[in-house]
Amino acid sequence: MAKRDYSLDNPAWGDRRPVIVGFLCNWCSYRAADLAGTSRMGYPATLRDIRIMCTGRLDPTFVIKALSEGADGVIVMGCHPGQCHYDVGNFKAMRRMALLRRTLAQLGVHPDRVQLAWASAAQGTLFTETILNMTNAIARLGPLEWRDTVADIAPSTPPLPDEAHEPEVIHG
Amino acid sequence: MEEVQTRKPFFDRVMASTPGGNTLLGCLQCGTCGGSCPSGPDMDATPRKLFAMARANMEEDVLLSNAPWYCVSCYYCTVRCPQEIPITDLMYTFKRMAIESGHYNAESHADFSQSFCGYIEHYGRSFEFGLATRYHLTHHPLQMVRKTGLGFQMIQKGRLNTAPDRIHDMPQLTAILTEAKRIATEDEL
Amino acid sequence: MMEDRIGVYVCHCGHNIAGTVDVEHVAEWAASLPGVAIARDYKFMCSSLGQELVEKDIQELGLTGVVVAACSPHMHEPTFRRACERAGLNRYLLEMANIREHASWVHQHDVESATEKAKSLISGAVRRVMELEPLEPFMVDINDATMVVGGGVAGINAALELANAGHPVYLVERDPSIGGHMAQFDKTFPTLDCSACILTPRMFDAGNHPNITLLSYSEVEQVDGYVGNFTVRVRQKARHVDTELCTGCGDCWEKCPAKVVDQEYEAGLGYRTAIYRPFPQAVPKYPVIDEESCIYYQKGTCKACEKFCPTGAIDFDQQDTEIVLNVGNIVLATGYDLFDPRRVPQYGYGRLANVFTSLEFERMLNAAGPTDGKVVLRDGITEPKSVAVVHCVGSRDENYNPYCSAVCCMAALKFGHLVKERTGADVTSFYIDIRTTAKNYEEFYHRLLKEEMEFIRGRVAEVTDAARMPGEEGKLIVQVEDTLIGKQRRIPVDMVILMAAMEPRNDATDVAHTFGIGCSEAGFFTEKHPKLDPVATMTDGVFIAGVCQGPKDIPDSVSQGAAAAARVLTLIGQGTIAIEPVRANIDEEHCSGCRICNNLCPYTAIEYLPDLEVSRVNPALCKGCGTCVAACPSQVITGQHFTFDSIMAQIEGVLYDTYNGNGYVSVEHEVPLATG
Amino acid sequence: MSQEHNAYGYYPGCSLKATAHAYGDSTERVAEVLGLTLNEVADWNCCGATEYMSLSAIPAYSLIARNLSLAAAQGHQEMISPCSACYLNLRKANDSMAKYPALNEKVNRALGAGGLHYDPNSLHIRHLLDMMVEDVGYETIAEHVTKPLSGLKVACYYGCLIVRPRTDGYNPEYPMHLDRLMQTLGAKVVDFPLKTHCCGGHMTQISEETAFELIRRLLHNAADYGADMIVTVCPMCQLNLDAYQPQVNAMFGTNYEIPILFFTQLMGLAFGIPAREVGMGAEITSAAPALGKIGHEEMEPARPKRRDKKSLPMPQP
Repeated sequence: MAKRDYSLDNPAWGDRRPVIVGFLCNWCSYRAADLAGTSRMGYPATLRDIRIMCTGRLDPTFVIKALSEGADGVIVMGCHPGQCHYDVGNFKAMRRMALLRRTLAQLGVHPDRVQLAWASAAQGTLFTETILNMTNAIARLGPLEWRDTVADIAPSTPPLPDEAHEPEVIHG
Repeated sequence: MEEVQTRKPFFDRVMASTPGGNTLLGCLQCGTCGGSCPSGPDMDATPRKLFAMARANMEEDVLLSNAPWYCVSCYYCTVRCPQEIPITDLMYTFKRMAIESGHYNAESHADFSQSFCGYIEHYGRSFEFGLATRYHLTHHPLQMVRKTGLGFQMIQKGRLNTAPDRIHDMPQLTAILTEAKRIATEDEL
Repeated sequence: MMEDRIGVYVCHCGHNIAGTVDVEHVAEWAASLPGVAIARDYKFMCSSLGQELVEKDIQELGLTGVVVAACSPHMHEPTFRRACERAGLNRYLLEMANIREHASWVHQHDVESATEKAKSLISGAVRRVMELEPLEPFMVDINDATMVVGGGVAGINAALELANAGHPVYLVERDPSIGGHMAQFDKTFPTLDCSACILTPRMFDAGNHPNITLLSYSEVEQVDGYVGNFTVRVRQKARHVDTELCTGCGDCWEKCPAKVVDQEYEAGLGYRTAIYRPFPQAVPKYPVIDEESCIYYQKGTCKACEKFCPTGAIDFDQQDTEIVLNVGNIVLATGYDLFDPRRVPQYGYGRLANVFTSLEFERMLNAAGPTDGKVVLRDGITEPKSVAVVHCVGSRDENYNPYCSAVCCMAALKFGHLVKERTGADVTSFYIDIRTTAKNYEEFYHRLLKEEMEFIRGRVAEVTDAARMPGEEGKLIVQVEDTLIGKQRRIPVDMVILMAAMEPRNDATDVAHTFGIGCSEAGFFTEKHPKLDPVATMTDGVFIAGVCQGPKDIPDSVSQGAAAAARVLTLIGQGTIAIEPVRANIDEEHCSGCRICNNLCPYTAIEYLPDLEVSRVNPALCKGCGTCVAACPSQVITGQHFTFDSIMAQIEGVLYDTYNGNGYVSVEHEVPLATG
Repeated sequence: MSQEHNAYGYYPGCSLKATAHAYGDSTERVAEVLGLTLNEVADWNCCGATEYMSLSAIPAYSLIARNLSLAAAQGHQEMISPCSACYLNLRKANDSMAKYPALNEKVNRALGAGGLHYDPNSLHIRHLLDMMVEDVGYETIAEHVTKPLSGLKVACYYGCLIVRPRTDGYNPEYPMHLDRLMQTLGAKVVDFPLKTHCCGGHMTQISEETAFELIRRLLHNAADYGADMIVTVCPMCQLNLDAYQPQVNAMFGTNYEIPILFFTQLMGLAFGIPAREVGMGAEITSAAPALGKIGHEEMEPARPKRRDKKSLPMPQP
């Protein structure tokens, strides 16, 4: 059972809790989350997870979208390096995430708000610990409030779907 | 921290007072500890049995057992335990709890520890000559007679200092230990 | 564009969800979401009545999408997809919101948080389902050939079941002969059947079956494709013996001058030559040359075997060959490795001569083994007068393997019986718990009690040759706490047998990766469902049987082999199978032909068409990971079922209550913000 | 051995100033020959041995932590302890403070009362033996051997606390590094099964029945294996096996006369340092007869080999 962290009484949160969007790969980390459930391991109710087939599918736009929609942090979780169901998807994610974190840092978003982690389908405990640690990190950093902070500096940064995804619109 | 009423207050206290003590929940009662213990034959109850008694919340029986006092701190039990229970540290916990509650029947063992520590608190270093004379005179006067021979030999060979070695900054050490004792009374680990 | 009419179904799952999530409230709230036509909560959505509820609504209300908020999609997505289909709704217009594993079960004492989380997951699912498009699964033919990997008792049985049903089977075995661990044993518990007598006929059948192609001394290198259509590359190692010419007469190994300890078949307790047949009943009967111990390969001269071979079958120049197989299904039955008891130094294995592993002892008991079945000490002569059997060596121990190896208790009882039968020696078992759970096992335990096998309850602390008391000199002393008495005891014996754990094969994680399946934390292959689908894996068309899935005895391994075969036969019987249309698709009209995606694809499924200057996805090779989708700079690759729009909508959905929605949720008793 | 690695913080512990002065003397001389600088931590205090922890945990940890704090403040990164009990206590305090934040906070609060502070893991605590075999290395030690201990049969006795509970990669049941060191010095090493068994620890003071039996087992086993002497790495082990040997003999009616020496003493002798400079003669059970053998190579009878056809192979490494 994940233990709570007592250093989390950051007053900046007021009466709300951190919100973390998680992108979990279908094969390893989503199943690790399932295992955490079937084993009744508790973790903070800060995670809102979205299933994708592979972390290689992670479009950096998704992360920016989540932050701009009000998430305080984003965690992307996949299979351990070398154990990707699709061989190397997680390596691609690793590269994209490194670039993304750097870009976000330039916009004033602390790199700790966007994390990449691994958990195999058998690692329910590691999954819960990862979520707890992520929650602790975000709690310490305080709320993001993208609209009031980041968007002020770079108002057009998040490529919103309507503008960015023209071909799909035509198609539909 | 809020005091929680539990079904097994003693067992919970044992676990809470030992770093990593909650591994005790996984004790399989396999006996690796008791089988590995060099002084196992002298114990009235093996560590395994003490853990079962603790789980049954039999505080008095556990603290009155001689077993913790026979622990020689060899750590065989700790490294061999299949459930990774810090057994040696739990023996220290039992000793501390016994001394705190004044509830033990292995008097000489506890007194030896106390005499030893008394010298440390006075001089900052151990003082074997003083310890040997004071402790043995009070507890094993008969053995003392035999030990005198050894003592002379040791002094002859320069292995027993008759005057204690003392550290320079004794006030600092005293301040630290005084504060530490105060903290220790606040709550358990 | 059609108006969205979404149905939301919130499952109670008995108390599993309703005990933590306020399901009635969630359903009422869901009904108010834009696009939702109906929201219901129901006790068990997966029941036939629950499914009928969905079907009825689809038909009566003309639903355009369905959200079932219940358990993990890995559990019941197929169930509800079928329900949608029955009611005439495309099966891919369903989305599961996992409010059990991801909400109620992980926030058990926090109704408010669990309920809020359920809402956000449902909101995400509702938004997502609106963006989903109807898809048609690919129908693919099932190739009726099957590859079975591992020729132990589980693999042999799977192969025979399939072959007897009339389908071709490739049986791939790493060692020179099939047979596995069972071929090393003398007797099996609790019936004390002769292991060879029951296994050899099966081995023979497998080796001579017209439908079975036996690829011994071979290893799988690469697996491509998907259920129904796997392409497998197998490397057949050079035997240096031409099997067309060899008659298995044995002249070669009789003349071979290089003698080495046989680490494989004899478990290190006997010797073999450099050219060898592992055991007389080996299938196939042909020998192999072990290059590492062969004098010719090490020093350049010898070739005694070649000189004496009457048929000229020795071929020192033979090379490994690569074979490509096309199969529809795969059964993995790769077995186990024995735990190396040197890792428990206090038991003295490797240092104290008369400490043996259970596998060494199996060989010793075997009438065809190095001692002709005589129970003797390491000197090869002396019969022991007292034997200790130490249970749980490397099992049930957090330092090594936390799991129970399942068979050691019964094997220990078997050893007790056989030692008594053959030597009359005293046998003492040192155990933590005796586990005899299968049919007739407990009776066997009772029998050994009556045969006066001693049982001391306590995990052995150490085995030593350091005598301490009279009577201990020259003996091995087993030191233990007899936990039933509560006293430390020292039992002097002549011989110690360590019941070593069954461990996953040392390359199990690599093998799992090759076949695209998962491993448990211990390293055993993960089954699709521990109760209801124990021999299938998460990868369709790949099945597992025997100890590679977890420790088990011979009857269970045989059952799993047959069960895996039955699962394969079901697919073969169907002839075709629907596979997920989760694939990438390039909009060629907008493709700029930049070729970035070409190199990213791990399956080389994207080819560049130079004439049209665009790239195209080969749907047969694509596995739908989406790496290319995320990388396409012009965003013209669609990841079917995981489209850009559907994920973006889901992000908005799960964040419905943040400042774009109705404001953040406020909580008073939330765990991570609580102060100490 | 690099230049910056031959200076160490040094925590001798109380015993090396008294009952085990032979250990202290020989360590200093050997270090000198090997070009090592051992800087004694100024004003160190007792580690509390095995006793203080029985009384009260926080004061016990604080007592130890004072040394850690002083050593770190005096600029040391590595601290060498020759005494196994001190080594374990120092390690344990550091590791527990690193692992349990609540403990760390309390101990540092106590240290604060004396104007001190310690950040866990800022000091690397090592046993002298580990430093000798890992940093100096067998090869360098071999280069310094001028009078090999040929003909001397030693039982290498590690005791408990240098391999347990912190194993540092050494085998907690059957370590070999002291064996290899002694072989480097030219001695013959017997396969001593009780090499990591307990010497009785403080039990000699409080329960002779318990302690003397443990000592008897060790002496018995070493004698059984034909050892000329037992070599130790811990003052407590040396004291118990050496000083109480006559009393053990009296209690059990035995007549063991097995000298117990520190490994540094044997290193010194092999390096050609005069015997009295490495504390020879301080032992109660005299080592003189055994040392008479040095230089007199004795032929060992060839080990009886069982190589008849029936014998079964031993497990391969």
